[in-house]
Amino acid sequence: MNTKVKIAGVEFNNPVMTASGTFGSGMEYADFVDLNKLGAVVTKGVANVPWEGNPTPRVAEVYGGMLNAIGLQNPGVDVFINRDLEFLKKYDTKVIVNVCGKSVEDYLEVVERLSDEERVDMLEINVSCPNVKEGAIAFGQKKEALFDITSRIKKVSKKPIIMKLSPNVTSIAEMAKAAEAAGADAISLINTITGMKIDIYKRKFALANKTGGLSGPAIKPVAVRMVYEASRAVNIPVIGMGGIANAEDAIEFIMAGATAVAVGAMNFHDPYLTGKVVDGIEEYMRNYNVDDINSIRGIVE
Amino acid sequence: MNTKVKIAGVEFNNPVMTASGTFGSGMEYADFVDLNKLGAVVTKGVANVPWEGNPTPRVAEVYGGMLNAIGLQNPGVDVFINRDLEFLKKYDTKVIVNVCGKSVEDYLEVVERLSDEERVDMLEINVSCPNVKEGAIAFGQKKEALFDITSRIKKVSKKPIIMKLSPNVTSIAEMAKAAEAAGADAISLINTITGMKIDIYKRKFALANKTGGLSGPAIKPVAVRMVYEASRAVNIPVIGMGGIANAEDAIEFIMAGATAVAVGAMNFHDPYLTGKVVDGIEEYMRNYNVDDINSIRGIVE
Amino acid sequence: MTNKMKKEAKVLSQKLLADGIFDLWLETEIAKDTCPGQFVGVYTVNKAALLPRPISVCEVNKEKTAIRLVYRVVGTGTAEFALYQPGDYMMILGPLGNGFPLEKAEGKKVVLMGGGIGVPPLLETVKRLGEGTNKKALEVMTVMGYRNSETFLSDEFEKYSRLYIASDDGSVGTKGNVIDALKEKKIDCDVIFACGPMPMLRGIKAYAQENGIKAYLSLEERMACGVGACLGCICKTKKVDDHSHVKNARICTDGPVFDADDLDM
Amino acid sequence: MTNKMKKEAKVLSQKLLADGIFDLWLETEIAKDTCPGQFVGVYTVNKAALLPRPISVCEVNKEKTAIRLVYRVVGTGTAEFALYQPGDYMMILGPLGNGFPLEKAEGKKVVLMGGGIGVPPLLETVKRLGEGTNKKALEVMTVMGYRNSETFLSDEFEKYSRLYIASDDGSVGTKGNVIDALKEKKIDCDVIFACGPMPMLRGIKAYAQENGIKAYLSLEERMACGVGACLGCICKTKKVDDHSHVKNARICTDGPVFDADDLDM
Ligand SMILES: Cc1cc2nc3c(=O)[nH]c(=O)nc-3n(C[C@H](O)[C@H](O)[C@H](O)COP(=O)(O)OP(=O)(O)OC[C@H]3O[C@@H](n4cnc5c(N)ncnc54)[C@H](O)[C@@H]3O)c2cc1C
Ligand SMILES: Cc1cc2nc3c(=O)[nH]c(=O)nc-3n(C[C@H](O)[C@H](O)[C@H](O)COP(=O)(O)OP(=O)(O)OC[C@H]3O[C@@H](n4cnc5c(N)ncnc54)[C@H](O)[C@@H]3O)c2cc1C
Ligand SMILES: Cc1cc2nc3c(=O)[nH]c(=O)nc-3n(C[C@H](O)[C@H](O)[C@H](O)COP(=O)(O)O)c2cc1C
Ligand SMILES: Cc1cc2nc3c(=O)[nH]c(=O)nc-3n(C[C@H](O)[C@H](O)[C@H](O)COP(=O)(O)O)c2cc1C
Ligand code: FES
Ligand code: FES
Repeated sequence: MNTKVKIAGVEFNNPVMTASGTFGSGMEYADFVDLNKLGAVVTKGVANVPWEGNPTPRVAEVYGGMLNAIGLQNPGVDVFINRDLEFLKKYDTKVIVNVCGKSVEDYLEVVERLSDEERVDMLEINVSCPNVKEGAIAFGQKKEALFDITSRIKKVSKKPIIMKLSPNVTSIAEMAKAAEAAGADAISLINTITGMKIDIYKRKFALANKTGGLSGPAIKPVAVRMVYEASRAVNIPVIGMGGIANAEDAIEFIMAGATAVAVGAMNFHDPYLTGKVVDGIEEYMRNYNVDDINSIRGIVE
Repeated sequence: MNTKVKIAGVEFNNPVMTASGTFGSGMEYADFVDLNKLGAVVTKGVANVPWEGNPTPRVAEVYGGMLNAIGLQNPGVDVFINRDLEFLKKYDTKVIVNVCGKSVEDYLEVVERLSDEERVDMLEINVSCPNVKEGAIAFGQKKEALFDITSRIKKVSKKPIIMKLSPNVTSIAEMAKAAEAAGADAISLINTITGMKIDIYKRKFALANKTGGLSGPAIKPVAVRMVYEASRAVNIPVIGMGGIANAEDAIEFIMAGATAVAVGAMNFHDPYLTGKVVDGIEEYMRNYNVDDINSIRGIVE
Repeated sequence: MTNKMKKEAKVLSQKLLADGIFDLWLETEIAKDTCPGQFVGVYTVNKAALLPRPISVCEVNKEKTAIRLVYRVVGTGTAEFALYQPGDYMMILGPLGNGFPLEKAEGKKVVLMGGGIGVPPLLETVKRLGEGTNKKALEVMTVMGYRNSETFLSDEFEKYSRLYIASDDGSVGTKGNVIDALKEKKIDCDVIFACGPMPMLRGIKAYAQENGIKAYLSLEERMACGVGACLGCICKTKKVDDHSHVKNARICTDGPVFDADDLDM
Repeated sequence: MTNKMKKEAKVLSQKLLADGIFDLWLETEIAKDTCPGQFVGVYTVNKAALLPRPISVCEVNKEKTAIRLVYRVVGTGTAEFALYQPGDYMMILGPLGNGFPLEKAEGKKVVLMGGGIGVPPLLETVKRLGEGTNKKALEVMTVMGYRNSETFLSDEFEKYSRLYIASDDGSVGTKGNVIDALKEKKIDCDVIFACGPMPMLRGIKAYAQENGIKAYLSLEERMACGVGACLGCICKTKKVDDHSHVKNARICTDGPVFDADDLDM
């Protein structure tokens, strides 16, 4: 039975990754899951300098999911390299570093700094965070801007690049094509869908930032549809995510066309979840005679 | 205590309506709810001629909601006038007729046919159904197309026009502005978000149409955010919907900026729901000393 | 038109009837108006699953204002239902649909054919046909098809009718499906009432046509509202339907039971 | 670092302690590692609500490997918890957070101050401070603030400490809040451990600063993960934090208890 998948020349032991921002750098979940069991750890977004993030409340629960407006708080690339990457050296799982920025230059700086780090296998470029005012999401909502930033990053990066797409667009296929045309090695989707919650008793927004990103099982049908559309629009691999709560959900994304999948908000519901998804995929393969996980990618009729 | 709201000169006894396509023409729910209690009955989409709709399966359950790809099956405007409008004459609730079409001409034909019907108070133009191939949603996803169809409909319609917007767009504010600029009397949102479900055991799409529209509590945070953004972008009234499951949800939409609200998929969970939402809004107003429902519209801070 | 309602129903009893098949009695006002072949929508407590599950009424007890549901555990909803204990409450919507046209069997030789989980709705039907009403059939036979020797409910059918059994593995009765049994036993009849999987219903329709028999078939489809509003559960008909005038009847309201001649299967 | 786990816990008992306030004992392995001032994440069965609810550990019983939670019903989650009966199981995640720094009270006069639903986490704290450990405080006093005469848990605090009470409506003890009581009773102390609403904590911080007292405050914020990964639950600190180096400490892991001097409130 083969669960290995390959993206841009990097081989992953299995298709199960962590969704950026929901798993720290793995440290906080190492109490619960053997990180070596995962296909990859995808880290929280890291910028060129530390980011403070948004005021609290930053999270709110909604039906079948949650809203977050963390605002990409992070310690900056220096601390990240010295502490988080160092920590990850204890494991031999693949490492994908999620990169954020406010300007193209910010992104380029982080990409360059990480280009020579051996522990980094790939970079995931977050151009789709709905929770920071300074432009980031604009790169992910206009195909020209996405093309531009992708090609500029590709020029400087020595690591393969995954462009993380926003679902807050009219046509995900067009965005996927723009990323591919600009040289992206892979795309990942979906980031959160912009949402809002109002406390009708306090007459206030539930989040200090007013809007936040919706994630969790509530968004899964939208995510599966977008993974399906994107994977049919491009020839580069797609990493699928959005509401994965069990192995069945992960397989649904793979059948929709994803080469790998990421578990996000549901880690908060069940800190053991990533490991269970790995096991559950193997169980499905055994029970339904799937010899190679790559053989069921996109097979839905 | 005043629960009356006004849209384009039409006065509704309360802000609670039915979401098109989830309540038939009221007939099927008259067993459960006194239609006179509702602010308005919004009918299933009606076209110039009968439409067959899509093959089955047309509906699928998903986490906190459902997917539908009915494909706007309807008996056409003649039967609609003779049977459904006739039925609604027994009630004195307001009537909003939802209109669908495959070409601008289709829409215009229905609008003209309904223009002289006394029982019709307003028309809601569905340019946002994701489940019919022939263009309809294109009108709702490009602002130029939306402007064009809206202004052409406005030219022939003797009834006030509500443009029903699609959430499957990058900027809902731009779409709302295009509708307003073209003369729409009001806008309603959101229609369903395009989604997909795959049965991993059968390796088949859960819906024959592959994709379907996501509705139910799962989409509420997206709907509230869009109602907030749209109502701040335009000066015409907004009718809010998407996942309303109780009176609190309805009030959340009103505080986000909606003048009226519509109950959709959750009618299937609780056929008495529309009536309960009417009662619940009144109870909230009594308990929190709200004298006029119009006074809490958009008051969130 | 029956008086539909959504109401709490009290679990009177629940037991395992066969492998994965449960037998549930519910006390509910809905029992008052329920006809054989009708169904109810059963709601879960699980808030991830919001749509009612259509389950046929297997038996009605008017004195106890109770209905009996016999269902197979296949997914989230039915798995939850199986946990309910006497004294618990469940939300149900009903009665839904039209039911079998008992009057068509009056004075006729009628065969009830059920396959798998299509067996239960025929139990109340056979009871009513056998009862001393003015709609009494001339002769009532039943042909029930099972996967194997777990012939749930067959003992009860035997009380009200001449019973024939078919089983996929041949462990009981005719090896094969209900049509094989019909042929093998050379069962002669004027009218068929049937419920079961689509291939079986198609077979019955063909057999009935060839042999000049009237057949009434109970269909299944994915449902959302259960009350005719959403247009989710349609089946193709030969003539234009009353509702949308497009040859699409709604299984939840125009059906689930249809005259086979009217269906475009 | 404590050994965090998510496990089923068995309800040993549950009773109503005061209006809307419940007292729940759970048998759980988590009890083995739990320190006073730590909390657990309690999961609902309701699938619409997926995040764990942070609830402080009120008391630990090592022999029974059990923890006690005292909580107020305020929303969906807590309303569900109130329904659990002895023998039922609940999913909990823990132990979470740092707990009160008992060593800081060693040989000192310490006052524990709790307001409203901030009272419970101080019970295990007062017990440990009073116990014959080498961390024994010189003197242990408690000041508890309530809305009215429903002074839940006060009898238990009385067993382990000199107890002062404040109530909003003046029906018991000092009329006003815990700081009013502290002033009125001229309570002299070196260290304060406090838990309660933000305005109360701000007041304590100011009072402590003015009077040269060390204060340790237990904070609340909306949480998602509870384990330090999501960065949802931060509070502003004076110095750069260890994790993100931006003066944002994570309440769920760096706290919930902080040295008041480190906080930028
Ligand atoms: C008119 C009618 C009468 C029925 N009577 C019976 C009966 O008496 N006994 C019995 O065991 N089963 C009966 N069924 C099938 C029963 O409705 C499904 O087995 C049940 O809905 C499965 O629910 P679930 O949550 O366990 O499965 P899941 O797969 O988790 O359900 C997911 C969704 O799909 C729907 N669904 C799944 N399977 C079916 C199906 N076969 N037909 C329609 N909807 C389905 C569910 O209602 C739900 O909305 C009947 C179906 C219909 C349409
Ligand atoms: C460290 C910590 C310890 C706590 N200890 C206790 C305790 O011992 N006893 C007690 O009664 N309460 C305690 N609380 C508050 C308790 O977490 C909330 O009352 C509870 O989460 C409400 O859940 P609900 O589902 O009933 O409310 P809902 O309003 O339905 O909850 C919706 C969401 O908001 C969150 N939420 C709501 N209120 C709060 C709040 N005040 N703080 C944090 N999250 C909140 C919920 O966790 C949930 O995610 C503590 C909070 C924190 C942060
Ligand atoms: C608390 C939180 C923080 C997140 N932070 C990031 C981030 O730093 N970078 C990023 O690209 N995506 C971030 N995301 C988005 C997730 O990686 C993922 O795309 C999204 O949540 C959908 O998956 P899910 O439904 O499984 O959570 C974050 C999501 C959550 C819930
Ligand atoms: C079964 C079904 C049929 C629908 N048919 C229509 C329609 O004919 N015209 C239309 O404008 N919207 C239609 N809608 C969209 C709803 O009116 C509503 O915009 C959407 O479902 C979101 O609201 P909800 O989450 O409360 O259902 C339909 C929705 C459902 C679930
Ligand atoms: S289920 Fe809605 S029309 Fe039949
Ligand atoms: S709740 Fe996630 S970091 Fe504290």
